[in-house]
Amino acid sequence: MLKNMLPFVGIDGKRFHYTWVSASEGQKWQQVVTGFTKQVHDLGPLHEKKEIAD
Amino acid sequence: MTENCTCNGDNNPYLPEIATVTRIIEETPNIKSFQVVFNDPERMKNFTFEPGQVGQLSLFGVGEATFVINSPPTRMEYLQFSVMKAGEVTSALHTIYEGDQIGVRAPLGNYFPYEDMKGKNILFVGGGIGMAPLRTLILYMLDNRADYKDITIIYGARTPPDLCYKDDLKEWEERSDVNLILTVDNEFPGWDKRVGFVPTVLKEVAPKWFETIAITCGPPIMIKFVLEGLAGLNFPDENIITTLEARMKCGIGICGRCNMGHKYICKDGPVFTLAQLNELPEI
Amino acid sequence: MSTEKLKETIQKVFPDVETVICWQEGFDKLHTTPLFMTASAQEAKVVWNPLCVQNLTSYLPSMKKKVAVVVKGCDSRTIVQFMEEGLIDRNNVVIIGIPCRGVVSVKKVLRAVDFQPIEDVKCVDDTVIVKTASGEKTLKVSDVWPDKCATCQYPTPVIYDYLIGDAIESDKPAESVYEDVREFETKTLEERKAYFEREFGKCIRCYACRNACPMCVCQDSCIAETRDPHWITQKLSAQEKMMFHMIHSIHLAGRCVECGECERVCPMDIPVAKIKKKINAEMKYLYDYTTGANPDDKPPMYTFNVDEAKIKEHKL
Amino acid sequence: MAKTGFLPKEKIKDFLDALSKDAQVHVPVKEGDIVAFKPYSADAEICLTRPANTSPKAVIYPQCDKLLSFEYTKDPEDNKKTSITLSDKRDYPNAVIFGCRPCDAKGFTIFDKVFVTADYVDPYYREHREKTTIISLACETPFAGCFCVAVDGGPADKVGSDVLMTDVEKGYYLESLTEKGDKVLSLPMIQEGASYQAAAQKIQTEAAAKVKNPLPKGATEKVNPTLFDTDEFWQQVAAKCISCGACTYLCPTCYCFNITDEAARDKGERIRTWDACMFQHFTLETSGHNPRPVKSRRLRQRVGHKFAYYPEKYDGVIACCGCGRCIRHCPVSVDISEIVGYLKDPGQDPKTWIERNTKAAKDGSL
Repeated sequence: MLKNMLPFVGIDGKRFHYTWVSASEGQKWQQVVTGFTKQVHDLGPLHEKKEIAD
Repeated sequence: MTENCTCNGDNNPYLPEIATVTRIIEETPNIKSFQVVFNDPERMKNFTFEPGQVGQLSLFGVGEATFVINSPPTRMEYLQFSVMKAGEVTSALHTIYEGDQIGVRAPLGNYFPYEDMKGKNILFVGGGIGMAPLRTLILYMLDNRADYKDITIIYGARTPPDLCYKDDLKEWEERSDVNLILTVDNEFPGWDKRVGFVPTVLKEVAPKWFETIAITCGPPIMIKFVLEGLAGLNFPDENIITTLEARMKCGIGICGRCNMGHKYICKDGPVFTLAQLNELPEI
Repeated sequence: MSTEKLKETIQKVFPDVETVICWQEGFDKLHTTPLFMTASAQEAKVVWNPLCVQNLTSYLPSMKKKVAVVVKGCDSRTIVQFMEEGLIDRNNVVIIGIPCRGVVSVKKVLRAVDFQPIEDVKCVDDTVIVKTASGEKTLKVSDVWPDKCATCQYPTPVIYDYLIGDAIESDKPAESVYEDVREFETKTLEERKAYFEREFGKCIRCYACRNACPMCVCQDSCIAETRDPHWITQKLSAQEKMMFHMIHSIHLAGRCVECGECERVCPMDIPVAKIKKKINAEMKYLYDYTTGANPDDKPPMYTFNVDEAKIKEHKL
Repeated sequence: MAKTGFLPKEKIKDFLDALSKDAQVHVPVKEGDIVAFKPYSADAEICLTRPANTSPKAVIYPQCDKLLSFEYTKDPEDNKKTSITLSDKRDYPNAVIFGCRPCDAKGFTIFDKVFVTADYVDPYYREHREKTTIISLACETPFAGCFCVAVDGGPADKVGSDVLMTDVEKGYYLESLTEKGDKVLSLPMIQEGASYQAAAQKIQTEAAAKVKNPLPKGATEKVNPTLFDTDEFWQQVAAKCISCGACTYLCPTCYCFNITDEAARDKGERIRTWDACMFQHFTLETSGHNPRPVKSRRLRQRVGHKFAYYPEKYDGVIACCGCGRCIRHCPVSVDISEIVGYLKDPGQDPKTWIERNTKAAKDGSL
């Protein structure tokens, strides 16, 4: 439901990732996290930088 | 204004004064007293306040909360605030160390009418953390002991470890000119003094109402029965004084939370006589 | 005509309940306002016409005694949803249902008369005659009704103890309900993002949409205001406002009965219901579930079973 | 004699451009069906034909205002010691409110008593207030819910405005009421106004006659204390209220606020934001006790503050300017003028309220 709703309000679907990693799959866990972080970095900030003074 | 505050010059009632916590006393498992000193020695020197006035302590990033200044104006080496762990700000306050810095906005609100208490007997009835506002006035009176006739203090808490200001209590017990009556709600190993709720102890002690001012602070349920008890001992309403509590934010009588009718607890209070309270509409 | 029938029914119901929640004329001819009728003497004030826009069922969860409530079709779905979620005790509520051919949107009527002060409004079967300083104007209800009426599937209440007049069928195609959602999805990502940021940027956070929503029963401990650390700050940036509306929408997943109150009450006229309609469209697609349709349904978010009966899950 | 002037309608754009040179001008802008005060820009569609949905309160008393910013800095040697630097540095631009209504302008005079001429002066509000010029437009006809005449106001009330404009067909007749007003009237495009004075006067008096006073005949000055303290009364009138903040946030005379710290790691701000006495958390105490737990007590505070407490504290001044926004935009059309009508009706006696709904009221179901 969330996967379809986020694009509706203008948030790119690639910013949301939902997967199943069991406790034993340490390697996959590391892969998923680094992969997703890189993916989000490429997309850049969603809003202008949320500094405090805004 | 202290050097680490770039201010617009005009005095700003919302701007706290930075102070350093010099000492933290563990009064009870959930109550700590904080002794603070303003960073600006100038400000500390000419800071004046009256017993019963309150201050707002700021933990920047968490928020602000109101506490009575419970060290007397006659002992100005530090300002002391007792804080019971309850909500966001108080819990955060309980995690800071000596030497940390907090913001203080003081003095705020009105104070005990100690002028027209002179020459009268004084009856203090306190419960748990309610002892904080009373302690200010007691110490002030002890520093001007001659002005007042006999002083009776009835102070109770759930269990002996819950009694605040243990060293003060010891001192007051030894003094001949103070009649201290301590009580705890029910039996406790090693406790040899009275047992019973404060309102019941008040009835047993049955102080005379003549020429006596009664000051009571404590949990609402206790105050309810204490007021009934005092009425039973036919204390006139104008001789019964209490301090009120409410949710407070601005502390200067604008933000609309703590008003009872057109009176604001943070500015026109927190000290009220029962006579005044009877005139005001419910909050 | 039907107002008289409604008054008769209220008389019949009265001895059995303390209060009857219905409508009365509001502060001007265009507005009605809820009436908590406690004595049959107030019966004269009762009205029923296309101006009766409020969803009166939103008061039910906080009512402690037995009450009667007058409901239109869309309002009655709220009662069914309450029953599904156990928010009301069914035998503590007497439901007086009224078949409804559509109500008016006050905003659209005002727009039609260019926002001039209203002098008089008369409702004549399915038209509304609005009198302002520059004369009278006859508006067809179907030209000024809120969007929910344009695709209304439930003109007759889905549940009632008494029905005023006879039931009427919906003449609107079922798939038209989520047409505006599909049409909005044809826009590009940036367009949609700009749209929501502009519209929700006007929000003044008065929480009228949350407090008017019948399904929002946890207003006093709403996550938007009572969590430590704060979920959303008090600052007024578009992100904080958007975050609140997302919290509100997601908490209505599989619960929103599309009564349109959130959009009707917004003082800044923000299309607040758009996100909720999208979620409802998803609920329909994923779980084939329509909110407030049948009391024995279980809302999808209420139940968790490993393999959902109605989801076409790809077998791993 | 107050300075007067005339502004032809086609000159409004350059009038606003001239004002925008050294101030931020806020005008009622129409977006969709909503008219709200927004900073003036050439393409903004200005709408003066009806009162704005929101009041111009946010220009002088912003919904979210930074009180101070703070920063923790770690002491390089001993990392347990941190020092705090505070700053309440602020520099507000000059501002002009153009096209608000006399009731909006009057609202600010009610704020002044609380924020400026009070024991504690609020420097933030005062700086905004001093730097703002208010140009209000007299009303020609009342709108739904308007009852300014019932609270010592009127469609052409001059209180609180620096310049009062009256629409006289081809342009606006301007009356300057303060020095700030004189400064505005000294702008080049303002022409001689004396000849329009009569026409403007006629329009103003006609408008005043049109506004209906909803209070009953012989309404008492003060609210009826016994009725005010009857819980059943408030339960009855607050039954339909949904306790949201729409009425308070749109109200030109509501000023209650909240102070919160918003911080990220070691930097943050203490901000003041609007708050509403109608919200349940407004008086919720940490112990869980809430002196105003139910909406009837909260509505009593809202009406009481405006029509009893504030007048008692500021010798009779009513903290309501009768703009009608809280009536027009209330989701369930709670009508404050109707409630005050009951409270100030000499004939009203509390017993009828108690009998009429004793049954329903007793169990607190309202």
